Amino acid sequence: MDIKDIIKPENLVYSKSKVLTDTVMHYCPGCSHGVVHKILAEVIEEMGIQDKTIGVSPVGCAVFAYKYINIDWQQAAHGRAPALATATKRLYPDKYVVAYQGDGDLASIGTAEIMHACNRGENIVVIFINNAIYGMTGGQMAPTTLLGMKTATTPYGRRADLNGYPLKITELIAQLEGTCYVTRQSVQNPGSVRKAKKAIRKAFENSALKKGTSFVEIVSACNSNWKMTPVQANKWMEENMFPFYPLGDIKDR
Amino acid sequence: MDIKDIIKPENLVYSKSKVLTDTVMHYCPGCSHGVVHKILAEVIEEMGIQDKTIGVSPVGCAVFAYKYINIDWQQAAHGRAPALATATKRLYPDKYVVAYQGDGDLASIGTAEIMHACNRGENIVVIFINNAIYGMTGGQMAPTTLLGMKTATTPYGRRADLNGYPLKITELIAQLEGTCYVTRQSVQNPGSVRKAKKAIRKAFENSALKKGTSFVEIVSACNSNWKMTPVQANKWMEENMFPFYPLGDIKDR
Amino acid sequence: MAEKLLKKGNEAIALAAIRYGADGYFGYPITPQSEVMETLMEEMPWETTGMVVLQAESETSSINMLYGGACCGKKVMTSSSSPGISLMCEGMSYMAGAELPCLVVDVIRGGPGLGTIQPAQGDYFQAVKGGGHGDYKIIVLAPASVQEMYDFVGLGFDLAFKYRNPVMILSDGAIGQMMEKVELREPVRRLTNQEIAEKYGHWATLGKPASRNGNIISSLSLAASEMEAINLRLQAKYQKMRENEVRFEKNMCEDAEYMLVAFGSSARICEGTLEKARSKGIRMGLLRPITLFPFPEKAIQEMLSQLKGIMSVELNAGQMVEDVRLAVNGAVPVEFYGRMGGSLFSPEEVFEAFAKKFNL
Amino acid sequence: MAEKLLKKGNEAIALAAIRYGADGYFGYPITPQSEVMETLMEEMPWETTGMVVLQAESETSSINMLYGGACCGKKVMTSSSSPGISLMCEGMSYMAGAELPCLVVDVIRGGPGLGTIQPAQGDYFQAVKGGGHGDYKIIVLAPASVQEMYDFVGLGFDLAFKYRNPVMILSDGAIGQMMEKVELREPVRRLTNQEIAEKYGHWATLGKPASRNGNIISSLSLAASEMEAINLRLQAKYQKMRENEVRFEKNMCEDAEYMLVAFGSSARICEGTLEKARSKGIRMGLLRPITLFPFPEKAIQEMLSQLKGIMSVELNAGQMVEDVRLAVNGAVPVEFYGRMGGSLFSPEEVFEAFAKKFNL
Amino acid sequence: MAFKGAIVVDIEKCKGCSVCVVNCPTQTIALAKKVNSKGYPYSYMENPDNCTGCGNCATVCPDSVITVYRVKI
Amino acid sequence: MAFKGAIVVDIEKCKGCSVCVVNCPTQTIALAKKVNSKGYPYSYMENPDNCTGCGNCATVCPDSVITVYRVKI
Amino acid sequence: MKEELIIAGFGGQGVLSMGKILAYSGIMEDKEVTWMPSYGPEMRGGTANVTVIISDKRISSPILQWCDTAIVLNQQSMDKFEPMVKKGGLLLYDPNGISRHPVRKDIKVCSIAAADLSNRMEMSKAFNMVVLGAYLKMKPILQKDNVIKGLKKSLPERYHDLIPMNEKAIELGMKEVKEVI
Amino acid sequence: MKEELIIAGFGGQGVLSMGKILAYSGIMEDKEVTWMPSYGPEMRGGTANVTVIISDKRISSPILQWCDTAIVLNQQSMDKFEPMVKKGGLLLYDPNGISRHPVRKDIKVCSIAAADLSNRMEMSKAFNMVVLGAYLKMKPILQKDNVIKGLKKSLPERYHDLIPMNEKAIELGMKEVKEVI
Ligand SMILES: Cc1ncc(C[n+]2csc(CCOP(=O)(O)OP(=O)(O)O)c2C)c(N)n1
Ligand SMILES: Cc1ncc(C[n+]2csc(CCOP(=O)(O)OP(=O)(O)O)c2C)c(N)n1
Ligand code: SF4
Ligand code: SF4
Ligand code: SF4
Ligand code: SF4
Ligand code: SF4
Ligand code: SF4
Ligand SMILES: [Mg+2]
Ligand SMILES: [Mg+2]
Repeated sequence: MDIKDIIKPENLVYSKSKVLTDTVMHYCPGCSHGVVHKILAEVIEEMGIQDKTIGVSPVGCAVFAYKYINIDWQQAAHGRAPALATATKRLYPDKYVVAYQGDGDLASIGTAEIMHACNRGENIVVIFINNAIYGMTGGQMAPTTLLGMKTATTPYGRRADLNGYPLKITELIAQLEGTCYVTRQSVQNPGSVRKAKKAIRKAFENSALKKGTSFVEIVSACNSNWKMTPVQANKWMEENMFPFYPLGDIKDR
Repeated sequence: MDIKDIIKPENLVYSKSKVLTDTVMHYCPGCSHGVVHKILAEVIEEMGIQDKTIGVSPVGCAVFAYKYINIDWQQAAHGRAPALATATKRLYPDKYVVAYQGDGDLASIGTAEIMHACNRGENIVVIFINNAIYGMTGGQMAPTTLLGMKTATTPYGRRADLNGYPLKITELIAQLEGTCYVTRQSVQNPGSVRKAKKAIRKAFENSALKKGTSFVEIVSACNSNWKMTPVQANKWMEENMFPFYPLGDIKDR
Repeated sequence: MAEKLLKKGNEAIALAAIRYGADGYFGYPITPQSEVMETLMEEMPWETTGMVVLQAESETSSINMLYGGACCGKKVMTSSSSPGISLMCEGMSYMAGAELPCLVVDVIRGGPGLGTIQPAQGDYFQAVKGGGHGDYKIIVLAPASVQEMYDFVGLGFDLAFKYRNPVMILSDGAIGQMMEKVELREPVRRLTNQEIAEKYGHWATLGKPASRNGNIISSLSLAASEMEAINLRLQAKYQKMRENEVRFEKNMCEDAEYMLVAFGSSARICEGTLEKARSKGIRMGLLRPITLFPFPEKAIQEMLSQLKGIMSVELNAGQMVEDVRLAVNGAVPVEFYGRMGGSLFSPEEVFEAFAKKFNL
Repeated sequence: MAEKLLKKGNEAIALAAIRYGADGYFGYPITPQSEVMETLMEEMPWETTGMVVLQAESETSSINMLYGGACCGKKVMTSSSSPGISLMCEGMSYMAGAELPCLVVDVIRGGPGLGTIQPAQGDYFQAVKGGGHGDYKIIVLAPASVQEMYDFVGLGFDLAFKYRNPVMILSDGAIGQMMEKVELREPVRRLTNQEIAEKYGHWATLGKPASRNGNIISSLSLAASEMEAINLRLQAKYQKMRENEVRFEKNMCEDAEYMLVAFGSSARICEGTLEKARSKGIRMGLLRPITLFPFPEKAIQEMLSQLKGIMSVELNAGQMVEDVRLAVNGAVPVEFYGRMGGSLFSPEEVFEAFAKKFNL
Repeated sequence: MAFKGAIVVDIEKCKGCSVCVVNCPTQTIALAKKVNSKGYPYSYMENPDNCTGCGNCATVCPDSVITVYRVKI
Repeated sequence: MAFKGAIVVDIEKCKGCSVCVVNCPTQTIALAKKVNSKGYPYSYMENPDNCTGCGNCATVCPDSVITVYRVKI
Repeated sequence: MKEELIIAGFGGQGVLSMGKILAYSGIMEDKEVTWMPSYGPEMRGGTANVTVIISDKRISSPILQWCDTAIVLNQQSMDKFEPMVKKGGLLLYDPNGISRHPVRKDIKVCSIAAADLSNRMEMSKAFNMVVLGAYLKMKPILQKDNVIKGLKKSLPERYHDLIPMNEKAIELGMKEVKEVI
Repeated sequence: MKEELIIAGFGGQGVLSMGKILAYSGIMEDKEVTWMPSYGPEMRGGTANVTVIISDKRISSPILQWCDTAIVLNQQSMDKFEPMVKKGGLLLYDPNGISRHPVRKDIKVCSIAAADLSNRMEMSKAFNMVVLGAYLKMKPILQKDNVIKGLKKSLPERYHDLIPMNEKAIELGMKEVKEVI
C-alpha cells in the first residue's frame, strides 16, 4: 500500500491539538515542557473547556506557555502562580484555573504560596514540572536537585551539608487537607504520556466537582542543563530521578 | 515550723533563672510565652551556654523576647527568623542559634523560610509557639486556628471552605530530611513544663552534635485573644487543641 | 440624607469597599490597619454582594492575589501598613507593568524596619517614586479625613479602571485609627460577569470565547525594543494622568504670602496652624495635595508670584518637599518641617517652626 | 604588577568578594547576574578563605540571611536583579533601621514587572529614594567598568562597616555581562572571630560574654519618642555620609559650557558622546556620579556659573534628573535624555538628543 | 520522707493569672483581694501550712515570680 | 487485525530531538542527514513500510510536529 | 462650642468606649467630632487613652497639645495628663489607685469614686458610665437624651438590654461627682 | 589602533568564545578590550552575538552602532549585521546555511567555509577557530602567538591539550579564507 493512500483525511488518527497555537515553542529540542503542553491542550480540547479555562504561567522556561496554548493566560511573578490562581478561582468559581509551575518556582521561592493554596483547598489544578533544575536561568540547583547532581551552582555535585537535601514537596502537599488528588507522573515514553494525560484530565474533573486542589507533578528532563542529549536525559531521568521520585498516585479521594 | 525558718538561702529549691532579666514581661497574665521563656532560660543556664547562644526573635508577641532572656538577640522580620538563624549558624558553627517563632510567623508568612531551613538541615533550634492565633496584632486567624474557632478575622468561626484548614506544619517538618528531632509539647502544668524543658534541652544538645535541625512546637494558649481567663484557656487548649495537635515526639534520630 | 456613622478610617475603608462594589479583598493582618479586614469579615459581604474576602498567607501573596483578580477584570483591593507594603513592591511593579487595575491601601506606621505602630508619612517616596523596580507610576490618593477614606475607595477604583493601573490610598495610623462622622454614599452594585465580559473582555482573562485568541496578561518582553515600546506606552499614560487627574485643596490661598504644603493627617494638623497664623495677621495659605502622584505642581507654580516662601510639612524626614522643590524650581525659598518615627506635631509646633524658618 | 584577567562584571564581583575577605554570600539566581553565585560556587572559597556561599530559597530569604550575618559582625553580601531587589525592600528597610552593614549588588534589567533581561537603569529611584518603607538611606555606588565592579566590592564593605549601613552596588546588565580587563588587587584576609569580637563586640551578636548584657539588634521601638530618636540618629548619619562620602568623576569639565550627567553604563556611553561633541568644537563636559547617594550636588553646583545647560542621560524615563534638578534649583536649564526597557543608546544618539535640546 | 515548704511571691511582678493557684497540689495558694500597683491581684500562700515546697507553682508561673524553699521534716 | 500507518512530520518545526526515533516500536523513523532552516536535522520515515500508525511517535513528540494516519489491512 | 477632652486609664477600664459614646452623642446633636485613640500597642496591658473633640465647626487637628478636660483613671495618666489641662479647664479623676493627687490650682479638679461606687452597686461593667455621668454633670455640653442615643448607636444591638443599667450608672455619676477643693 | 567587531551566529557555534579569545589576545598585547554579549535570552536556541572592541586607548562605549568588522555565521545575522559594517569595513561569513549572500559593494566581503572544512578535517569542535584564523588573516591586528596565548588564558587548564588542534584550525582558516568579488 502506498503512503499516499494512507495519508488521507479519513485515515487521520493523530494530529496536533487545536488548542495549541502554531507558534514554534522556544523550548530546547526534546524538552518535557513541550509534551506536557501538548497533553494539557488535548485535555482542554477533549473536555471542551477552552472557553472556560484560565492558565497561570510561571517564571521559568514555561513563562511563555501563553504563546502555545490558546486559552486566556496570566503570567505570574516568580513563585506566585498559586496566589493568582486562588483569586481567579474564587472570583470565577465556574471556570477552570490551572497553575503551571517549575520546581524552582513552586518548591523554592513559591513554597508558601503553593502550600497555602493547597491547604486552603482551592479548587484549582496545579501542574508541577520537576526537572530538578532551574532551566530558564541556565541550570542552577533547584530544591529538587538530586544529591551529587552537578548544576551551575553545585558544579561539584549537590552536597547535603552545603546545599541541603532534595525536597519531595509533592509528598508534603499530599498531606494537606485541602488537596484531593496528588500524583506523580512523567512523559518520556508513550505509556507515561498517556498516564500523565489521564492524570491531568482527572485533575480538571476534580476541579469541576469542587473536591479541592489537584496536584500533578511531572518528573521531567532538562537535557540542556543536564548537558545530555534528549534521549540520554530521558534515560538518566528513569534511572536516577524515578527511584527518588517514584511515579504514581500519592493521594486520591 | 515557722515560715521564716523555711525561707532561708540554704533551703532554696527554686528561683528565677539567672539568664532571665528583671524586666517585667509585657505578656498578658498567664500567657504561655512566659513559661517557655523561663524554661529556655533555664536550659541555657544549666548547659552553661549563655555566652554561646544567639537568639532570633520573631515578629509576634515574642518580639521582645530580647528584653527578658539575657543573651545576644537578633530581632527578625516577620517570618524570616530561620533565614537569620541559618546565616548566623553557618558563620558561627560553634554557637547555639535558636529561632523563636509564633504560628503566624512560622506557618504563614514564613512558610518558605522554615521549610527550607529545616530541609537544609541547619544545625539550629527552632521553638514554635502554636497558640492558634495572631496574638500580637489582636487575635486574627492563624494557619493553625482550629475549625470553628472564632477569631477577629473569623468572627463566626473558621470555616474550611472560606478560610482553609488548620495546618499541621510540624508533621510536615518532621518529614524533611534535614530535621533530626521534631516534637510537640505544651506548658500548661508542671509535668508538661518539665517535659517541654527536656525537649528544649535535647534540641540544644542536637545542635552541638550537628545532627540537623531540632524543632520544638509548644501548643500554647493565648487567653487574651481567645477571650478566656488563663485557667480556662489552658483547659480549652487541653480539650480542643490537643486532640488535633497531639503531644509527643514526632521524629527523633 | 444618608445616615451618619461614627467610624474609624479603617472601618470606613471596609464599608466603602462593600458599597462601592468591590469584588475581592485579599489581605494580611498588620497594625494599624487590621480593622479593615476584620470589619469586612464581620460584615460577611460574600453573603450579600458576593464580594470575596480572603486572609492570605502574607502580603506577598495578597498582592499576587490582586494580580490574579485584576487579570479577570474584577475590582480587587488590599490594605496593609509599611513593612507589608514593602513586601508588595515586586507585585506592584508587575501590576503596573501588566497594566492592571487595583486598589492598595497603605496605612503608614513609623519606619524604617519594624519601626513603631504610630502614624507617620515616611512611605511617600515608596509610593510616589516607586518602591518596586523599573519606571512605573501608581496614582496615589492621600485622604485627610475618615470621610475621604471612604470616598477615595470609590474614586480609587474608578481611576484604577480608567487607566488600568494600580491606585494607592496613602493614609497613616492617625487617620486609620481615628473615628469621625462618615456619610455612607449611595451603594454601587458589583458588575455582573456579563458586564465585565462586555467592558473588559478584550483584555481580561475570562476564558477565551471562540471569537478571539487567548488574552494574555504579562509584563514580560524579552526583546528590548518591545519592552521599550511598552515603556513608552506606560509613560504616555502617566502623562495623561498628570494632565487629567491632579487633585488638591487650597485653603486661604487667595491672599497668601506664605504657603504650607501638606498632605493627609499633616494637612489636617496644618489647618490648625493656619488658624493660628491668621489670628496673628500672617497671610498664610495651605495647599493640600490630594493626589501625590500626579503631583499638583501647576497649582504650586501658579501661586509662586504671590509667595514669599513655602514650607512643606510632613511626618517624615523630608520627602514630598523634593516634589515641591522640583515644582518651584528655585523661584521662592522652600523650607521643610517634619517629625519622624510616629511622633506627631501639633499645630502650634508647626507654626513655631514656620515662624523660625521665615524669621517672622 | 598584578595579573590582568578578562572577566565579566559579574565574575569580577565574585572574585572581589573572596579577595576582599567577605564572610558570606547568600543569593538566588536571576539573569543577568547569576554568574556571581556561579563563579563563587566554582571557586569554592569555603575551602580556602572559609567564606560561606549559600543558595537561598528566595531573595526574601537572601536579604534576611544578610540580616542575620550582619548581626554577627560579618561581611555579608548578596546580588540580584530588579525583581529580586524588589523582594528585598522590606529587609533593606530593616537592615537600615537596625544599622547593619551589608553589600547588595543590583544588576539592573529592564522593568517594570518581569520586564526584560536587557540592561537598564530604571531602579535608580528604588535604590536612592528607598524602595522600602520609612526614612532610610543606603549608600549607592555606580560602577562604570568591570574594574570598578571589582573595586567597589572592597569600597562597599568599607563604607558599610564605617557607617553600619547597607551599601548597594547599582550596576546593570551591560556591566554585569561585559568582559574587560580586570586587575586583582592585593587580597585582604577575612577577620578572625577574635578580631570581629574586638571590633564589633560592643554591638554584634556573638554570644554574650559575662562582662556585658545581651546585645540586641532590632529596628523596633513601640514608643514614638524613642523611634523618633532613632530616626534622628539615622538622619545625622546620612548627613555625615553626605559630607564625607560623595564620589564622582569629572571629564573635560574645566572649560565646559554644557555638561552631561550620567552614571554607570550610561556614563560609559556618554564618553563617546563627549568625544563627538569636542570633535565638533562644542565645549561639553561629563560629570559621572559614582555615589548616587550621597549625590554629588555640590560638584554640580560648583559648575553652574560656567554652564549654559545640563543634560541628564539615563537608561530610564528620567530618575536621576530629579536629583540633578534639585541640585541646580533652576539656575540653568536641565534636560533629560533616556531610553527604557533594555534598549541602549549610542554615543551618537545621545549627541543628537543633546544638540536638539539645546538647539546646537 | 516528708517536706515542708514555703514560697515567696514577687508581689509587684505577679499578674494574678491564677495558674499557680490551680496547679498547687495542696491548695496552698490563692489570689489576694488587694491589687498591686499594676492593678493585678497577686498570689500568696493562703494556707501556708499546706505547702510541701514541691515547686509546681513556680514551674508553671509564666512570670517567674515565685521562689520556693523546702526543708525535710 | 493489522494496521498500516504513515506519519507526516512538519519538517520546519521539528527540532531533531530523536525522542520519536527511540520511541517508535517499529524502527520506522530516523533523523535526516539534512537540516532545516533552524539548523536542526529533522525526523522522517526511514522505513515507511514498518509503520503501523500506532501514534507513539506523535504521543511523545514535544513539539507536536507529527501527524499520524492509519488504515486497517 | 468646642470641647477638647482626653480620657485616660488602664486598658480594660472602658476608656475607649466612653470616648466613643461621647463622640456619638456629639453626632446626635449634629456636631463635628473626632475620636483618636492611643492605639494598640501591638502589646498587652498598659495604659490607654483617647482624645475626643466635639465642636460646632470643622475640627482641624484631631490631636491635642492641651485639653479642656482630662478624665484620669490611674496614676500614670494623672502624671501625664494633669499638666496638659488648659488653665481654667477640668480635671476629673477616680481616686481609686491614685497615690499622688492633683496639685494644680489653676484648674477645676473633680473626683468621682466610680470604681468603688460601681462595685458596691454591683454594676462594675458600667464603671465607665459612672465616670461619664460625672463628666456630663460638670460639663453639660450634651443633652442627656442625646447621650443615651449615642450609647445606643455605639452598642451592638445585642447589648441594648444593658442600656437601662448604663443610664442608671450615668445618673449615679452625676449625683456623686465632687469638686475637690 | 581600534578594532570594533561583531561576531554573530547560532547559539552553540562558539561565537562567544571566539570573541573571548580575541579579547584575551588583545590583553596579551596590553591593549584595552571590551567583550559584550547579546546575553542570554533566559531562553533557548536562537542567535547569539558578541561585540568585541580592541583598542590602544580607553574604550568608551562597549556597544556599537557601526562596526569595523562583522563575522556572520547564519542568515539572521547576515540580515542584521551586514548594514552595520562601516564603509570600507570587513564582512566575513561562512556560506553554509546562507541563502541571501551579501550585497554591499562599499565593504570588503570575505568568505570562509569553516563548517564544511572543520567537518571534513574532523575537527568540528574547532569550527570557530577556523573562522578566527580567517579573520586574523584579513585583519592582522594581533600577532598569532599572542592569539595562542589568549587561547590558553581563556581555556580552562583541563582543555589545554586541545590547543594544538585549535592552532591547526586557525592556520586552516588563514589559508582558506577567500575574498568574494
Ligand atoms: C523574583 C525573581 N527571582 C528570580 C528570577 C529568575 N528566574 C527566572 S526563572 C527561574 C527559575 C526557573 O526554574 P524552574 O522554576 O525550575 O523552571 P524551569 O525553567 O526549570 O522550567 C529564576 C530563578 C525571577 N525572574 N524573579
Ligand atoms: C510584614 C509584616 N506583616 C505583618 C505584620 C504584623 N504582625 C505582627 S505580629 C503578627 C502575627 C503574630 O502572630 P504569631 O506569629 O502567631 O505570634 P503570637 O503573637 O501569636 O505569639 C503580624 C501579622 C508585620 N509586623 N510585618
Ligand atoms: S532549559 Fe531545560 S527546561 Fe528549559 S527549555 Fe531547555 S530543556 Fe526545557
Ligand atoms: S496576646 Fe496572647 S500570645 Fe500575646 S501576650 Fe497576650 S496571651 Fe500571650
Ligand atoms: S502564676 Fe505567677 S503570675 Fe500567675 S498568679 Fe501565680 S505567681 Fe502570679
Ligand atoms: S511549692 Fe508546691 S505546695 Fe507549695 S505552694 Fe507551690 S505548688 Fe503549692
Ligand atoms: S520527537 Fe518531534 S521534534 Fe523530536 S525529532 Fe521527532 S518529530 Fe522532531
Ligand atoms: S506511528 Fe508508530 S510505528 Fe509509525 S512511525 Fe510513529 S511510532 Fe513508529
Ligand atoms: Mg525546573
Ligand atoms: Mg500565634
